[in-house]
This record gives sequence, C-alpha cells and structure tokens, in this order.
Amino acid sequence: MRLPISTEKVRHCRQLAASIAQEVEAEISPLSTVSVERSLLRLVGIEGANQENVPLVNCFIDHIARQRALEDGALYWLGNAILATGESPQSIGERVGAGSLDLVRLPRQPRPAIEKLCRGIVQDTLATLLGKRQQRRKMEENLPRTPPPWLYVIVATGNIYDDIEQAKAAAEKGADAVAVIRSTAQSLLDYVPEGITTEGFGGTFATGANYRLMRGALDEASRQSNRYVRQVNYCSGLCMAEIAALGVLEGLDILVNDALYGILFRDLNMIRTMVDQHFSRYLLGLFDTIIVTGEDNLIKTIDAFEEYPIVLVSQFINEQLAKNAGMREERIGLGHAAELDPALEDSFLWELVQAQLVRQLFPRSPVKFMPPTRYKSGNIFFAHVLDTLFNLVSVWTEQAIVLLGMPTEAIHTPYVQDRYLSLESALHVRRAAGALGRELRFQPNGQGAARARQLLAKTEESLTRIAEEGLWNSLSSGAFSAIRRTRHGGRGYDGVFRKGQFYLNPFLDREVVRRARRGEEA
Amino acid sequence: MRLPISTEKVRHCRQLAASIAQEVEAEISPLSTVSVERSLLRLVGIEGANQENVPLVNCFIDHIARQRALEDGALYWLGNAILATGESPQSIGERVGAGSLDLVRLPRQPRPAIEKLCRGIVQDTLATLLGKRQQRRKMEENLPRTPPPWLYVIVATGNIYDDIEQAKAAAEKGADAVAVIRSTAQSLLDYVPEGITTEGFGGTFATGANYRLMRGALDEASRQSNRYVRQVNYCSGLCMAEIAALGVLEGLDILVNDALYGILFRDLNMIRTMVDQHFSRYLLGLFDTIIVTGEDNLIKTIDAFEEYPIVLVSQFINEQLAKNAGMREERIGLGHAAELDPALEDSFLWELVQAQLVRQLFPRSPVKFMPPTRYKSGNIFFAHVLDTLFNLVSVWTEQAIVLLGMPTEAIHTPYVQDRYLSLESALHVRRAAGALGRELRFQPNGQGAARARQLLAKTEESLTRIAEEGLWNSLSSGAFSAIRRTRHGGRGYDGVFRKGQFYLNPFLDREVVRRARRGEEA
Amino acid sequence: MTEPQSSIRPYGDRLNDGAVQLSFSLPMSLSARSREAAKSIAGRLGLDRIRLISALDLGNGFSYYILYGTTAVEIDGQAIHLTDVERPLLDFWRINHLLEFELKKRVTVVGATIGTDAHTVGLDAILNAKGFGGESGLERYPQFRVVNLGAQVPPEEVLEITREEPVDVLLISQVVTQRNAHLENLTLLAEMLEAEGTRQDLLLICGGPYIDSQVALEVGFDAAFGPGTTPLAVASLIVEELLRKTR
Amino acid sequence: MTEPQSSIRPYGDRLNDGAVQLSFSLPMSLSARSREAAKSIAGRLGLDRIRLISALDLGNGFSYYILYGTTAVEIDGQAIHLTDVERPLLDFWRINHLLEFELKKRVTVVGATIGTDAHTVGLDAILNAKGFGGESGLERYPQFRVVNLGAQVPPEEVLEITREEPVDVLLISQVVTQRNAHLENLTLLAEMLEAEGTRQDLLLICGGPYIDSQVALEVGFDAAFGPGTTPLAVASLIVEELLRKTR
Ligand code: B12
Ligand code: B12
Ligand SMILES: Cc1ncc(COP(=O)(O)O)c(C=O)c1O
Ligand SMILES: Cc1ncc(COP(=O)(O)O)c(C=O)c1O
Repeated sequence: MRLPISTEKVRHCRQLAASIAQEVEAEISPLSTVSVERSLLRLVGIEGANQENVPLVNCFIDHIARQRALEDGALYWLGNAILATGESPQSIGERVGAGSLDLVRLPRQPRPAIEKLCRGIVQDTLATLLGKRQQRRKMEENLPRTPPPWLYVIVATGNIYDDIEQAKAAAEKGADAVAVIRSTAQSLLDYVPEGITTEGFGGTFATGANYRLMRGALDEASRQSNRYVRQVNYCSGLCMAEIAALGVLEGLDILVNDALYGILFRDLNMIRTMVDQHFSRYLLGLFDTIIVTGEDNLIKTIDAFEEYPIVLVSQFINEQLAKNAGMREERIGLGHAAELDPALEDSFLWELVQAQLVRQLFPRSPVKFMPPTRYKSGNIFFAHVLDTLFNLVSVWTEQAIVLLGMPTEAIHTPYVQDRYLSLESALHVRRAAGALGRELRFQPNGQGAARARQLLAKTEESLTRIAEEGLWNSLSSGAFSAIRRTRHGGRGYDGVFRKGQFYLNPFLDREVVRRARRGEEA
Repeated sequence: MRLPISTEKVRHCRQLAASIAQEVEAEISPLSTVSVERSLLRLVGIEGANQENVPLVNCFIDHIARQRALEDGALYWLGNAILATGESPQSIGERVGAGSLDLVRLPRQPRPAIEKLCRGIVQDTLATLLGKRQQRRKMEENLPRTPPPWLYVIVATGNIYDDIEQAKAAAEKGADAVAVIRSTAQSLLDYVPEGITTEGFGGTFATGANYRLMRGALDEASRQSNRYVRQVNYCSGLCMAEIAALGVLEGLDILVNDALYGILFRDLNMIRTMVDQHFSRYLLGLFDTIIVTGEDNLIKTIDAFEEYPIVLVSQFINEQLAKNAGMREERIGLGHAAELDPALEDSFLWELVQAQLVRQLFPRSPVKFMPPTRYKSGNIFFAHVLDTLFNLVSVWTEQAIVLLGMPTEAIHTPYVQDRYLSLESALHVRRAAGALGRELRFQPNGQGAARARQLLAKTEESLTRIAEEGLWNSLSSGAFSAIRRTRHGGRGYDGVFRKGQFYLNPFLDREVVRRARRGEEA
Repeated sequence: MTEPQSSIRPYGDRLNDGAVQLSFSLPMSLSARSREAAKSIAGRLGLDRIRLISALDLGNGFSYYILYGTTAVEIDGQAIHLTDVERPLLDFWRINHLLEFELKKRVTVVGATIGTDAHTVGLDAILNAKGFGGESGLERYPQFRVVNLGAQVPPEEVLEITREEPVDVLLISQVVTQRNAHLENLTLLAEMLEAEGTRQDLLLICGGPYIDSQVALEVGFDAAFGPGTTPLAVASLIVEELLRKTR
Repeated sequence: MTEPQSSIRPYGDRLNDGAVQLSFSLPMSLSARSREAAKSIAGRLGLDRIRLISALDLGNGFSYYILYGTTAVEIDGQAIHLTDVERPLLDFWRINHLLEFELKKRVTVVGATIGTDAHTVGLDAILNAKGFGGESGLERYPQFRVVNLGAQVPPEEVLEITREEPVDVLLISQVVTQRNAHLENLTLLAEMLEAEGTRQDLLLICGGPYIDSQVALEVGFDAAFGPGTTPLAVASLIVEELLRKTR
C-alpha cells in the first residue's frame, strides 16, 4: 500500500523541523514556569490542599513567588527547608499551605548540601516510580495482544463514578484505550483541582484522585476482559507539566499533549506552554509513556482539503520537539484526522491517501487517527456511515490508535449506547478488513499518488517558510489555521521565569537518572 | 483492479455452460406452455377479464385446452376465429370469456390463410411496440446520465397507490431503478390478476393496470428529477412469459427473470418454467429490455463462503440460456450477492474479490449486486454498517445495478425513511469512492488472487459435473443449494404441451421480425 | 453498574436521566410547521427536554425526524411479569432419557411452514440434524421421529398428516407477517384441528421472528417461540409438556 | 404525497399507520426481565403493537433496546403554533437600504462566545465576511459595523464594551450546553445589562446549535437562533427589530 514519495523531500522536511525545534529549545532552555516547579513538588511527594482548598504545591510556589524567590526554583527552597527543619516535603508543604512557615526566612543552607540532598530525593523518587512503571509494562505484556489499531473511546459524564461505569462497559465491549474528557477548559486553570469530582461541564476534572479511581477500574477491567485497557487523559493546558507528573504518579498510559492546541485554541501564551511541554515530554519520555498530539484540531476550522499540509507541518515539528525532550519515536503518537467535507468528490480516496501518507512519514510513531466531526449533523445514521468508512481507512492503513467517531457527535458527548455502536462498527471492520493493507496497492501514477506528492511538496514549502520566520513569528502571522497569537500575549506568561543562579532540577540530571535506573543506593 | 485469472479456464466454463444450455434447448424447443400461449394473446391485444374476473386470456386457453385443442396453440385458433367471424381479437376473447363462442366448433380455415393473417397481425403488433420502445430509449438517452452503479430500491406496501408515493420520493432522492415487490408468492398463481390492486402480502400484485400507473408516475418523476428512473418488476414464476409480455406492453425497463428461482424456492416444475423462461427472454431480448437473474437466492440458505461457486455456475448457465434465447450480453444482468457471515475473518476482502471476479467474468453484463440480508439482525445501526461496506464494494468494483440494503432488513419491508437512509449512504459512497477501481490494484500473489483462482477452479469442476449429468439430473441431485427437485415434480407441469402440427407463433419468425423492424407494410 | 431494583428508568449518560431516542416520518414536506408537528408528537408521547436534532426531507411530501428527549416513566423492577418465561433448559441426554424411560415412547414431531410462506431456514434450524447456534437439531435426538414438510404447506396438508400418522407435536413456522398473514394461517390451522377433534391429542407449537407469543396463545397454540430460539429450548418444552399431559 | 391537513400521524409504510422507532438503554444486564422492562417502558409511552427488535448487551450491567411500535397520537395541522417563526428574508441590498435611509445610521454589532466556551465557528459563520452557506456575513454589509470578540469572553468583558462603544446589537454564541452551562452564562449577561440599565438600549440576540428559543426568551433575550442559521436571517431580524423600536 506504499505511496511513491521522495525520501529526499522527507529528509529535508525533517531537517527543517529540526532547525525550527532547535530555535525554540535555545529560547526556552533558560526558562522555567510555575507549573514545571509545581510538578517537581508533586513528584517528590507533596499532595493535598489547604483549608481554602488551594493545592499545597500552588501555595508553595505562590509563597516563594510573592517574595521574588521563584527564580531559584521549588527544589532549592524545599531542599533548604528540609535541611533547616529536618521535616518531610509533605509536612513542609502543609505548613507553607497553612501559612505557618516562611521558606525564605529560614536559615540559608550551603547550595552543595541542598543539591546533594535533592539529588538523593529525586533519585529515590525516580527509582520507585520507574519500578512501578515496569510492573505496569509487565502486566501489559502478560495479557494477550489485540490486533491493531487500538480502539480509543471517550467518556465524558462529568462525574468520575459515572465515567467509571461507562469505561468498564466500553472495556468489556472491546475498547483498548479509554479517555476521560476533561471538564471544559480545565486547560485554562493554573492549578489542578483536588480530590474526587462529580461535577463538570462536558467532561470530568483531571485530578490525581480521579486518575487513581479510574486506574483501579481499568486494571480490574483489564483482568476481567483479559486484555490490557489503557488509561488516557489530557495534559495540554496551563498545567501541562503538572498533569504529566500526575500521569506518571498514577500510572496513565497515554497523555494528550500539545502546546499548539493550547496556543491556538485556548489562547495560552506560547512561551509558557512550550516550556511546560518540554518538561512534560521529558518526564513522559523518562517513564516511557505515550503522548498523542492534537493536529486534528488544526483542520476543524479551515478548509481541510486545501490546508491539509498544516497537519504534516505540525507533525514534523512535534516529532522534533518531542525527540529533543528525550522521547523515542515509538512513544510519539502524532495526531491527524479525517475531516474532509463529505460533499467533496473522491473524499474517501483523499482520506485514504492522507492516512497512508502519515503512516509512511512516521512509520515508528503510534499515530493517532481522529474521526470525522465537523461535518456530522444530527442525522445519526449518516454519521454512522461516515464513521464506518473512517474505520475502514484506519484499519486499511494500519493506524496505531484510533479514536472512534460517535453517531451522536453533533448532539451530545457519547451516551453509553453510542459508544457501544461505535465499538461494534470498528470491531467488525477490524475483523473484516484487516488484510487490505497487504492485499492492495496504489496505482503508482494515479491521482492518489499525485495528491501525496503534492501534499509533501506543500509541507516542505511551509516548513521552509516557518524555518525562516521562526515558530514564534509564524504563530503571529497566522501560519497555523489562520489564527494569530502574539509572543507575549495569551494566558500564563506571568508564570514564566528565567532560572536563577541557585536553581536546580535533578530530574534533568543524566547521572541521577542513570543511577535511579540502575537502582543504585542514593 | 483486475484479478489474475486464467482466461483459458474462463473459456472452458463458457463451453461447458453452452453444452448444458444446448441440451435444455433441445428438450424444450418442441414444447410450449399455457402461459406462453396466454402471453401471445396478450401481445396481440386481448386484455381484461370476464364476469367471474377470470382473465380473458385464461378463459381462451382453458377453453381450447378443455377440448384437447391446445396443441395447435392460441394463435392458430385465434386466427381461425378472426377469419371465420371477422371480429377483432378482443371481441373474440370477450365472447370466449362470456362462453358465447366456441372456437373449436367454428368452421376450420385453411392453415396458410391463418398463418398469413397471424403473421400480419404479429408484424403490426411488433412494429407498434418496437416504436414505443424506441421512444422510451430516446427519452432515456435525452436525460443526463448518473454515474454507475444504478441505485435500485424496492417498494412493497401492497397498495399500488402507496407504492407510487414512495417510489416518487425515492426517485426524487436519487433512486435510478424502482422495483415493486410482488405480493408474496404471486409466482405460484397460474394467472395474472386483473386491474388496480390495493391489497397484498409483503408486496403488490403484478398486473397490467398496476404497471401502467407506476410507469406514469416514474416517467413524471424522471422529468422532474431530470434523470431517467427505471421501472422493475418480477417475472419469474408460473406466469413468466405472460408477465414478460406485460412488461413489454407497459414499457418496463428491467425484469427479474430466473427459472432457477422458481424451481428451487417456489417448487415450480423445471420443464414448465424453462419453457416459459425461454420465450420470456426471447421477447425481452426483442425489445432490448434488461433481465436480472436471482443467483443471490442460491447463497441465502447455504454456507456462502464455501458454496459461493454455485453463484458463478448459475451465472454461466444463465448467460448461455439467455444468449440462446437471442439476448445480447449488454441486457443480461446476472445476479450475485454479498451474503458472507460478518463473523468471518477478512469477510470484506472476500466480498471484494467475489464482486470483482463476477465483474471480470461478465464484463458486458449489467450485473446486479444484492446486499447483505441473512446476517442482518434487528440492530438497525449495525445493519447500516454492513450496507455501507456493501455500497463501497459495489462502487469500487464498478457493479452496474445495485439493490440497496435496508437497515430494517430483518424487521419489515422498507419504511419510507429506511429507503432514504439507504440512498443517502449509497449516494455518499458513490461520490466519495468512485475512483477506487482506477486507483488500486490487487497484489498479484495475495490471498485475494488465490481465492479468485480457487473459486474459478471449483466453478469449472461443478460445471463439468453438471454437463455430464445434465441440468435436470443435477437439479434432482441437489447440486443447487442442496435442494432437490424432480423433473416432473413441482407446480405447473400440467401446463406444458408438445406443439401440434398446426401450431404457429410468428413472433419467433425472423422474417416477420425483420419486416416489423424495417417498418414494412404487413 | 449495580442494577437499581425498584425504580428503573432509561439511562443515557447518568442514572435516571431518562434519555430516549425517537424517530419517525411524517406525510408533510419539511418546513417550520412540520418540525413543530414532530416536536409536539414527541411531546404527546410524554417526552420532556425534547431536542429535534435532525429533520430530513424525504422527497415527495415526506419528511423524517430524529429526536432525543427524556421520559419520567419509571418501572418497578420487582413488578416485571414475564411473558416468554426463561425455562430451565434440559440437556440432550436428559431429554432422551426422559422420553425413553418416563414417557416411554418415541415422539413424532411434524414441522411445516404453512400458507404461501416460503421461509424454511428457521424451521430447519430447529429440526435439521445440523441444528442452530452449535446445537444439533431435533433429528439428532434418537427419541424424536422428525417429519419436516418444508415450506408453503397448505393447512389442509398438515391436517392430512395428523390423520395418517401418530403425530405428537406440530411445529409450525411463520416468517412473513405482513398484513398479519401469519395470524390467518395459524388461526385456521388451530380451528381445523378443533373441528377434527384431534387438537387435544397433540402439542401445537409455533415460531417465527415476529411471532407475538401472547397472540399465538390466544389463537389456540400451546406455545410460541421467537427469534434466536435454539433446538434445546424447543426440545425441553416438548418433553415437559408431554410429561405434564401424561400426569 | 398530498399532505393531510387536519389530522397528521407518523407514516411508516402507509398513511396513518402511526409507525415510530424508539431506542434507549437501561441500567440492567440483558435478560428476559430487562426485555420486558424495555417493552413496558415503550408501552407506558403509549405505543401499541410494540416490537422489540433488538436487545443488546452493552457490558457492565447496561443494555440497549431498539423498538418499533405505533402511536395513536395525531395532531391537527391547523393547530400547529410556530415558536421560531419563518420570517420573510430581506436581501442584502434591501437591508443596507433600510439601515441607511430609514434607520439612518450605521449599526454596531458586537459578537462573542461567552464563558469558557471556545467554539467560534458558529459565530464567525454569521459575522465573518466569508459567511456561511454561500451567504456573506455581516462584515460584508456596509451598514453594519462588526466587532467580533471571539471566544471564551467573560460576560464582564461584554459589559465593558457596551460601556465604551455605542453598541446596537449583541450577538452571543453558546455551543457547549452540557449541564446547562449556556443558560448560566446567558442569564448572567442579561441580568448584568438590566442592572446596568442599558438592557433596553440594545438588541440582545443569542444562538447556537442546542439553544431552545423559548428558554432563551425567558431568560431575557430578544431572539434566539438555532442550527443552520444564515447571516441573512440574522440581518433581516436585526433590521426589523431596530425599525420597530424606532416607531
Ligand atoms: C432468507 C430469506 C428469504 C429466502 C428464504 C429461503 C428459505 N428457504 O427460507 C427467500 C429469498 C426465498 C426469501 C423470499 C422472500 N422473503 Co424473505 N427473507 C429472508 C431473510 C433474509 C432471512 C430469513 C432467515 O433465514 N433467517 C434466519 C432464521 C434462522 O431465523 P428465523 O427465521 O427468525 O428463525 C428462528 C426463530 O424465528 C425461530 N423459529 C422460526 N420458525 C420457527 C418455528 C418453530 C416451530 C419454532 C419452535 C421456532 C421457529 O427459530 C429459528 C432459529 O432461532 C429475511 C430477512 C432477515 N434478515 O431476517 C427476509 C424476510 C423474512 N423476507 C421477507 C419477505 C417479505 C420475503 C418475500 C415474501 C418478499 C417478496 N414479496 O418477494 C419473498 C417471498 C418468499 C415467501 N413467499 O415467503 C421479509 C418479511 C417481512 C415481514 N415481517 O413479513 C423479510 C424480513 C425481509 C424484509 N425486510 O422484507 N426470503
Ligand atoms: C469544531 C468543534 C470544536 C473545536 C472548536 C474550534 C472553534 N474555534 O470553534 C474544538 C476542537 C476546539 C472543540 C473543542 C471542544 N468541544 Co467541540 N465541537 C466541534 C464540532 C465538531 C463542530 C462545531 C462547529 O464548528 N459547527 C459548525 C457551526 C457552523 O455550526 P454551529 O456551531 O451550530 O453554528 C450555527 C448555528 O448554531 C448558529 N449559531 C451559532 N452560534 C450563534 C450565535 C448567534 C448570535 C447566532 C445568531 C447564530 C449562531 O449559526 C451557525 C451557522 O448556522 C462539534 C460537533 C458537531 N459536529 O457539531 C463539537 C462539539 C460542539 N464540541 C463539544 C465539546 C463538549 C467540546 C469540548 C468542551 C470537549 C472537551 N471537554 O474537551 C472541547 C473544549 C472546547 C470548549 N471549551 O468549548 C460538544 C458539545 C456538547 C454539548 N451539547 O454541550 C460537541 C457537540 C461534540 C460532542 N458531541 O461532544 N470543539
Ligand atoms: C490536544 C488537546 N489537548 C487537550 C484537550 C482538552 O482541552 P480542554 O481541557 O481545553 O478542553 C483537547 C481537546 O480537544 C486536545 O485536542
Ligand atoms: C429471481 C426472483 N424472481 C422472483 C422473485 C419474487 O418472487 P415471488 O413472487 O415468489 O415472491 C424473487 C424474490 O426474491 C426473485 O429473487
């Protein structure tokens, strides 16, 4: 089923993307953000909230920020406090939250001592977490595999307990991955809500407690249906790094992770979310967790046929950004979507070509294919037709992860029966059409091949332009879905800071990681 | 999209089928049947029924049969009566129907005179009917063409007026052909009901009057939607020849015509229905009308994967029988169906291969593809999934005529919305996937190609066996769908007779036909 | 999901939301008026929070509507009364055992699809040795003697058989139900047997995908089976009923 | 089809057969009991000749039912009262003409998707020059001055604008309606304007695919538009309403 495309052009696209990513790196590496720092505190074990229900990690960061001490970073001040008080991170966090401890007024300890302490704490943390992660991988490997693609469904009741009931039903009926849709616009919150939640708009809040409940339910479901069921959630947003940390702590398998989504569709500040993204991806890479990106969003509001290349552009850039953050291709799930107008002639052929092209450009990536949404109407029968054809393209082109379309896409977040009907269709297509990729070939000189070459050429063009302008300027000039965002505009810029002289983050320290992996004594 | 198959084997299959058909011909050519004779009377203009509502043509045939005068055939006695009484065929028919005229007691006229008269009548009849047919073809050619395949839907309210309303709606929404399903088991009636009917079981009676009403409605619809909408009905059954005649008289475009269906699924006598079929096909060929055959039925009750070759066997035989009756390949719509069990691995691939194989074996035939039915359940959403995949195979393999599956197949004959939803799906697939046949190729050494070769080999085998046994014996030995029928068993054998010395049927006379075509004076 | 026992309501996205989906066509061309008509029909069916989410023109003055809404209807889990009871199934051996040693006879079962109905697959699924859904059919049971008359059998013919043979069970299939064709056939047969005076001598059982068991009993049948019936279910019922009769 | 005027009933296969299709899930695992439950719910909704034609196990104690039945409900064609009236549409030129020469002013239209709702496509379809369904948006009308605030606009911000600018019309979009998020937003905005005392100075219009016009009017809006709205429909209403106000 391979499309005849120039490997030369592909290599060039990668080079361009690499240089674009390089520039971003250079700019963000001296920076950190409040949410990166909060994620560090969560990793070393600070959890819970104070009386006013403000998360302790927020109290901690606000506390040092208020005193202009943020630049040295969370771990410096935590380490200092531990040495000064001999207390545990948690109790220090609690006292800061209660306002009964002023970190900055504590006697300053020597930087080397603090660093030594923190490296030790971090190494132990890493060791335990890596151990947990390994057990989970074992569990996955010991369960029988299902044929690709993984069938990914969402639950979105707003109530974690209802989510769990529906997730279990979906798992029982063949779902390979279940995502809990977040309460609308959680990405705009600069904190992660605490505890178990049963109220949300169009989704359920991402919280550590909710993650834990769902994880337990899905592990039970995995055992029952003798098939590993993956837990998915969203970390793009102002708390990208922090939610990534929660994902690691709670054992999630897949995290939706894309700064571009935040910038374009949530008006987040580009620098803030790029810094957050970098660390979140570093962390997820460390724990060999899959990320999936949000290119599907890019063609939801523009002409999806003419402007399709923007999807490929974003994928090339996302691939490089993730690799620079230390991820391996096998964990970088690049996103794309089947959003062509059904009124378009030959739309099925074009979707087939686009899906195959993505597969071919990123052969190692667990690409995530998104279903038709924007052209769905309240006609649930026709929506089912569109999704069936989408399922066929997914199976045929051997996509890795497929988010199933819903017959009621244009009406409400899925009802329990909608999810079943979608799984039923996808399971049938997976069983009926699994061999197509092997059995069929494209006419080397057909329209399909021509379309593929043209898409690649246009992608090369825009990447060239972006490489010249730089990513920041391109985002300001509307290169992405005709949306314009300014470098310092958007939410969350005030949460960005330049790392100071005492700043430290041993999680980034190769040596610490190596020793943790080896399980050496701290 | 061509499958690599041995043209040698294909040629051999045709030879075998030809010899099978030959033997049948030899046996049936000296025979005629009551329904063939009634069809002749209808063609020369006898219509209506008597007081007891018995069709005049039946009165006529029963009348001469009762007097052991059937062997000379209807036209001999009609010609004799015209010469003797100087009356018109219709008034003679009416008097016979009223019992006020005894055809056999009329003074016998010289055979040559009768023959001359009848040839003249038939030539004039043919001339007018051919003229009408030409006008219809003109109408069709003057309207814009729709891309293949033709979308064929059924109406089955039992009430011709309701049928018409729904047929118009279907035509307006994209149907290219509309069939009125017959009242259950009309094929068992040895007469054609008279007049307009509004009561029927699972369908509406096929009558001349109903045909006329529907024809008018569809012609109107054709003009309104600026697209020619074809009228379809069923002639298999005890009145095969007669209904073919009605089809010609009333301007139908397509007739479902298959003796095998009657033999196997209606327990009709094989000789009777083969004789009827031969003349019906001769007639339809004369008027360049499309027939479609019923191979779909063959795999509705047996393992459709293992036994699929029986479909190809029947197609090869039907092709030869129709050609021997004077039809050209472009009018012989051979039937096949997508009836594989959805639980079967790779079912989509197998359906694709089977559909493509049929297309390739009979490139000139307007093959008619039938949708999944037997594995449909009351789950209308999953049924819609199956039909969407069926539509894709149809378009992809460039079938000529496609009967659309209904989401409610397992529940009731189609409601008005069911038909719309099916058309909606088919129209979308036709628009979205029209190029697939051109854009894709089979792996020459894949499983698909292997399956095709295997099917052809098995077909050759069974054709060889049938050629040895002869068709009659094969039908008795259960070669077709494991159903056994005996040569003289089944309904309608008593309606078969050997043509006597005075027998005449100028419709079969090349010369008469030639002159009618040329429009020469009778 | 832990099942609510007392009050059961439709579930869309959360317990007791009462969500239902409804669709129907109207003999009206699509317009603001027809949309209102559709909504008020849903209203008259007692739905609340009605959302007309699709209104389609079907052509020639027809239109189709898909609606979602909620219903306050709730039913009492305990109060549900079963028409087609889920009988405890016996197994192949048990059945033959009971027939041979308790009923002490080989049972003659005659099957037919009556009227002009040509559907045989359903009846064959019950009778043919091959069986259905992995279960072997009645022919496989040594203790059953099966006579399968096939399809399109006129009721008269069925009656004939009961005269000629010692029939214990009649299995009648009806698949075509348009315009209640099946009811006419079933009623006729039952009446004929009554008239003949042989009705009590045999078990009269029917089946088919669209058979309403209540109605079937009303027109005089002993039992009726619906879609998905398995040979075992039929065999089990036969044995029980025959044994009951002998007591 | 010649439309029946007085009594209108659902049409499946023939006039007045009253055929409807219904489906819903139950928080019960699939069983004979759950099937009965489904049927009796359909019965309680007033359906007759109920056929439960599909009963599916959804896993984890859920099940789904598809039913067909008939309803006796019939509604009087004359008596249908329209909520969203089909207003006679004006055309581009007429609208600009009326604004320039009758209303004698350039109208300022401010649009926003409020709350955390990030959906802009709907509002843009009405406002952007590009427009929707082949019609150009309000920006194309010389006599409209359009300010599009985009999405995720807090009601406060909308209020700000009304203070700073001579706003004639507010166009508010709400797409996310889960848990009635949209109603909270709409109500809040309307109340703020009342409190501000500027409510009467402007036209307050909302729209979105799931907006129930009746409810929108109740919470204090002048008009509401649903799915498939075209710019022309909105422009026409604006002109009429503004002219009505001046009289
Ligand atoms: C196969 C088939 C045919 C074949 C039949 C071949 C044959 N030898 O049986 C052919 C092609 C001949 C055919 C023809 C027609 N058919 Co047909 N056919 C079907 C089809 C696709 C499948 C039926 C089937 O085999 N089901 C599989 C069996 C195993 O299931 P079942 O019948 O429900 O039987 C089970 C239970 O019901 C029960 N059971 C059934 N009988 C009995 C009896 C007893 C005693 C017991 C205990 C249990 C029992 O046990 C069985 C096993 O679980 C259905 C559509 C569908 N998908 O259901 C249409 C369908 C049944 N046919 C239909 C019609 C209308 C016709 C025609 C009349 C159409 C026409 N006017 O031309 C023709 C004419 C035939 C006639 N006069 O009856 C309609 C019936 C509509 C209705 N509700 O009345 C259907 C539903 C299609 C449709 N939507 O229009 N058909
Ligand atoms: C595109 C889209 C998105 C895009 C939006 C991009 C953008 N810039 O708008 C993205 C990817 C960002 C998105 C995100 C989400 N979405 Co969204 N999205 C859609 C989708 C696929 C299409 C919507 C659309 O563009 N329709 C096309 C426009 C032209 O139609 P329209 O909005 O109805 O507008 C017309 C009329 O309503 C009217 N109109 C609309 N507004 C106004 C205003 C006025 C004044 C007037 C006069 C008229 C008017 O005129 C317009 C033209 O006719 C729908 C599903 C669907 N197919 O409808 C889901 C959908 C709307 N989204 C949904 C949800 C829940 C979300 C999320 C909240 C999910 C989550 N929790 O992550 C997120 C978060 C975003 C947020 N906080 O709002 C749900 C809403 C469910 C509900 N009933 O509440 C839907 C229905 C999908 C689903 N089934 O879950 N989404
Ligand atoms: C890439 C990505 N991240 C996150 C989200 C969820 O975002 P929010 O919390 O803003 O609804 C989405 C939803 O579409 C997404 O596509
Ligand atoms: C080939 C063929 N002829 C005729 C018919 C209609 O036959 P009947 O009148 O027996 O229902 C069918 C219906 O399936 C058919 O397939």
